Amino acid sequence: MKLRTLTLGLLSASALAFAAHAESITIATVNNGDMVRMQKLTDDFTKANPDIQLNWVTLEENVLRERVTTDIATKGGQYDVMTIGTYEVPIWAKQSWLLPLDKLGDDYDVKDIIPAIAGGLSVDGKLYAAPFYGESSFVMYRKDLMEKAGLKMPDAPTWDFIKQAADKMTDRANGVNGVCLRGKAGWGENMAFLTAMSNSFGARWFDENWKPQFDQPEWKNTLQFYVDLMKADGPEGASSNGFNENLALFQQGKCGMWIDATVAASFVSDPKASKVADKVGYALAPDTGLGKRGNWLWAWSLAVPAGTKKADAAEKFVSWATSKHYAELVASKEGWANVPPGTRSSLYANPEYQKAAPFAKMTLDSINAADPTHPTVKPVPYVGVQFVAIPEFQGLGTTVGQLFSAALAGQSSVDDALKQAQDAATAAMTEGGYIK
Amino acid sequence: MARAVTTQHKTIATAAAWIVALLIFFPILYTIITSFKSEQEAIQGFALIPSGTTESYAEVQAQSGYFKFFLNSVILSVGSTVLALLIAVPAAWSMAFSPTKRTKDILMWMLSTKMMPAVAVLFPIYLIFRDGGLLDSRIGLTVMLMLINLPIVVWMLYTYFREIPGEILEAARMDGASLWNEIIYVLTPMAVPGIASTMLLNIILAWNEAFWTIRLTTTDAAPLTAFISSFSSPQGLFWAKLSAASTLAIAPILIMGWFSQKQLVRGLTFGAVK
Amino acid sequence: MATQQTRSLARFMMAPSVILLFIWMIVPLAFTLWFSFQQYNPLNPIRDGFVGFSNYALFYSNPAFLQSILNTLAIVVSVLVITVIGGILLALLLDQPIWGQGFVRILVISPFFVMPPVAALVWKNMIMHPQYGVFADIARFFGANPIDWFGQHPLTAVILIVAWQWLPFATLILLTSLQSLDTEQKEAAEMDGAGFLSRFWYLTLPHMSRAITVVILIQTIFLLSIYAEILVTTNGGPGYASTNLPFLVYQKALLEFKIGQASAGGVIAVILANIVAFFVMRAVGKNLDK
Amino acid sequence: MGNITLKNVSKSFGSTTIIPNIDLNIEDGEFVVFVGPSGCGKSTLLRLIAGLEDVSGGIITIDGRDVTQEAPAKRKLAMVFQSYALYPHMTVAKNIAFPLKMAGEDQATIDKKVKDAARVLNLTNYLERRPGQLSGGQRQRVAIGRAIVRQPSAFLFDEPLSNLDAALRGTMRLEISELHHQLKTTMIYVTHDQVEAMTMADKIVVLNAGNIEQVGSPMELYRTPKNLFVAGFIGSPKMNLIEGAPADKYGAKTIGIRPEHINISTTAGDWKATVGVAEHLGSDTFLHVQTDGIGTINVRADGEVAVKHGDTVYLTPDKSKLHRFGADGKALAQ
Repeated sequence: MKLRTLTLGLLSASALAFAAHAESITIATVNNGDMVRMQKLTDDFTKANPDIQLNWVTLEENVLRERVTTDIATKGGQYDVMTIGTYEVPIWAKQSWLLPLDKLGDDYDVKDIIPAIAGGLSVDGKLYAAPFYGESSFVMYRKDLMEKAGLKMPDAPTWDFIKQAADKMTDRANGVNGVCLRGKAGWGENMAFLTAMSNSFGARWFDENWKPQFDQPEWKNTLQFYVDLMKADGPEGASSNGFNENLALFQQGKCGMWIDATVAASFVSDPKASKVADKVGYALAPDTGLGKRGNWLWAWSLAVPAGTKKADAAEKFVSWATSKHYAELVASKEGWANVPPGTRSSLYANPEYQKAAPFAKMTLDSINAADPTHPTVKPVPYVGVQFVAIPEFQGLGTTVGQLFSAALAGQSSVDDALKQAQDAATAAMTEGGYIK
Repeated sequence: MARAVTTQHKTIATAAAWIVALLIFFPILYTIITSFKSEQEAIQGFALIPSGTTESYAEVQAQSGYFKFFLNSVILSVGSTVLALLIAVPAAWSMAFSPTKRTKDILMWMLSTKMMPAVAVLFPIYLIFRDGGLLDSRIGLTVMLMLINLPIVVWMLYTYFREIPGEILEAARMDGASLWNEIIYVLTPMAVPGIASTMLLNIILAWNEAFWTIRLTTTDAAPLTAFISSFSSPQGLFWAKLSAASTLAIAPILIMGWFSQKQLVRGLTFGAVK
Repeated sequence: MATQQTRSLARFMMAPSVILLFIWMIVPLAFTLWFSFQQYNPLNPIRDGFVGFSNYALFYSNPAFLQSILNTLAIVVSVLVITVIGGILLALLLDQPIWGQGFVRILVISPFFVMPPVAALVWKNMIMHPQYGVFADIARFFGANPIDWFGQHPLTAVILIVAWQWLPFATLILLTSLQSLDTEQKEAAEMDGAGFLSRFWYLTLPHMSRAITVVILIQTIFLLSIYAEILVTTNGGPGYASTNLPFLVYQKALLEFKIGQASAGGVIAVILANIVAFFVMRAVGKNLDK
Repeated sequence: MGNITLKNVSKSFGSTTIIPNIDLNIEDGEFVVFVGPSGCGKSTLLRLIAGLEDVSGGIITIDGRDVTQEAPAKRKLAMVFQSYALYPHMTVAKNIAFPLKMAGEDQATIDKKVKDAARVLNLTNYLERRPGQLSGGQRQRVAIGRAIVRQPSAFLFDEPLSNLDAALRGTMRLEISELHHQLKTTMIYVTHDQVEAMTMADKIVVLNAGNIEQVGSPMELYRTPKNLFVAGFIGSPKMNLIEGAPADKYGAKTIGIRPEHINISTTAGDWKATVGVAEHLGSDTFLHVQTDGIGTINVRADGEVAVKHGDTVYLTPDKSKLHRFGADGKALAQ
């Protein structure tokens, strides 16, 4: 009996393989809501391109990054389309690991892509990845709690105001934490937030000679402020909270404020998932008056690896998934609020979108407020707002993230964490040949 | 039991055993319960009675078709186990019935090959798989899982075979059986309980192998470990969906384990234990 | 004892296993050794070449190195202690006459079937989560503050999860061993006036010693390479609080793509594993010969 | 046909020599018993003939064919093991049929032969049972059945009765003897029990420490043991072996006299003695008597003899049945 089932299974599996006489491309993507939605809408693409079949590999962010990086670095050739971020694109493009996207089609309208995003995805003026959705970060807050605290959120708050508001909103007896921030270690988790935050405190990762700057007072101010704020007004177990955990907390009404990705806005304002959908307000990420705000810039983008044998089909797909047509498709099926945000200026000019997405303007302003080429108050030798676009950053960022996460958890002091971060960064830069 | 047991004693023992067993089982039970909750319910706090909605399952199925992953899990775990048995039975036969001074050392060496951390050899293996065109192929992964579990299979079979009196094999030899016939008609049927439990244990181990199966597959050969990896931290509230995906990932092996529990337990004694 | 013919046949039949495992061991090991002396970072392919022992030096000077070794040992030893002692107690309990023994056994064995990432996900999100976890619910019910397991006691949390996964294995092996203890022996000891504790100590425990060594041997092999549970739950943190050697190698290999250093770490891990194996196998080998 | 010869056969494991150098000829149709104390190498010798062990040197021939290098299966021998070695997962019928199946016989032939064997061995009603459901004697018969269906050129028995109780052993002994008469096939039988050897054998091979001490018919061995070892081993109760003054009288280092060859008298005789334990069996009485200057002597007396513990008796050996042994342990001429 078992054998028969198995044989049947094998047969049907091989039948599947035979059915794939058409060209099939493999797309690696992250398991975020927007990408999952894209998967559901692929009929639209396959109908228009019956000779192309799509294979999806959906993985969580860390595993995905690990898989595609291994694959592209060893030229494994497993994927025809990869979902990567603004961090990878410039590095990989420089290695000639990506194909420039120059056949996106006549009606694609490359100029429509928001300049800050396009800039982050281009090297030497050539676009190497098409943005699927883009994001910055901003403050999401509970209007009702803010009112109860007797405060009014300005459009562009300072960190001091955030602290003051958080103190007043915190009501742990009722499960309300003044502020929820990322604490989970990882260069894309707490370090994305902390690096962006440090920019507004005037800190930087490296000086012009690639010397790490964690021994400078700006970093001390940043980290101390963060740890104190979270200790006083943050949720339980904050050192394991990443984007997802904080989103859940905020949706449950357990956060007064949450500073995180602008894409979160569509989740917190979705009445199906959020208890506080009608009470959310938005503001730009805070600053300290030094000229930089603590917001980042990120775009999940689709790129075609140089090793693919199906470049044309792959690029066709990339073009479809990041087109205006796709935005309209999502709008018609799921409503304008669910259109992947942050990539095209035209979307923000669309009155229907503005109506459906009250956070539209603030999102666009936040994106425009980030400048990957001049991210910090003082000059730096690198690009990237919440990251440093060098290959070593993934490892270093995560190591530093671990240290800062330990400081947040109270396992080590702020000074120790910074000292160890300085050592780790110096070691990494020396090893990488940046410091001679 | 030679003596009558007092009902009181039995009642107390029963109660204690059930409480402990339920505590141990609780995380699994709660996962199954949660999978039948809506996301809102799932996050509401402790509740043992779900509303019974299957929306999470529908969503999981819609996002990543379950069957293909399931099928790959079955093929990989069963395939690698059968392959391992084919190679291990002769080896275990040799060790058990024609042992030398070095047999023990060879066994221990075999087991020690399992101590190499997989991550340390990922790159070499990845490069070999790439050059051999084995990435995302069921065959490559089957061989891989076979190699990973081979030491355990050899060892378990060895301990079972050692329990079988050598005279019976000699009798078969006297009866004119070739080596092949000896293994097929005499040794294997006599070792059925041991082979069955070896098989079960290794199917479980292969089913649950989550390093190589994720890293060496993309779509065609991806088993349930890859399936669960696409649900492990998505955006938003995800407890119910995660529970549904988890339940789907472990259910087949759990059910198989329950049904074959007796065989498995009998086999887990490794012969040597008695 | 056998004829020359069967002996040579035996060599021949062992060959596939031995050769396959030898290749499976030596090829990756050779690669790893070679890489460990190379500067190889696929993300930065320009800087390649022989670098002597500097990968080892770098791996060694990593502030997480020493702690990762201690954590590795802590995980192995703690889980072994929990599962062996817990397994003995559970086995003693399940050996009693009880109603529904079969079903109880099914419940107890179940965690063993759960794949490590799922086990870790379930424990992380639904049991130990400081906001939504069942532990937190219980703590709040008693008016206590929920424990932030992964922030405050990361290594303990990992150990608990891993122990939960392996307890069924230990329990079942020990239970079977317990059930094979001769009833007459027990009764004789009872007649001799031995109480429960002394019967356990002088009769049951020695009888189970072989089963215990089997549990230790098998579990050590798997516990030395624990990694998925850490990746899913704590990511090795906070700090390096729950980083073990395989996880540190993982970080080097798949996060930083410093293949040279990761290989050096792998070689160190192999050496460590062999040291542990040496002691375990010595003990086990002796016990298995009995 | 089943003529088996061993020429210069030796066997050693590593540096331990089990069997030094043995020459032996076994005629077709003979019932040969290898007897000797445990560890004397008799089982090893049997396994060498079977082909389950390699010889270290020498040649084994069966019907003139050199089989020294042949696999067991090719030697056309059948073996019955001490533990019976039945296949526990097969029914009795399948067990018996196994060698035929291995020989590639067709099913009809197999069925017929199995039935015949079962009838001969009284197993017809048990054909569908598993070995585990049978008594010791039945298992033994199945093992024999498995051996006879192949019509081998010789049967090898490795202590086949040692796991049975005394009564059953007696019955099985008869059955095997009966079988030998029916089949007239060569049988080689290993045992440590000299009673089995005496009752069953055409020819007994007495082994000691790997050496053949003596080969001969039971009565030959009984009457004319070649040396002290055979003298002491064959016969029950054991022969009395006496050294010292009484032996000197006969010009020997040691003299041997069987218990049944001693006259007992309450009045006069060669040796004065005191009765120790007297075992009254009805048909016979076994007396253990303390003899002055000689030690304990076993005497087999009439069943009705009226002596009791502590009585003084006089013993006289039957001179014609007296065995004399030299300093080297070898028998001296009568």
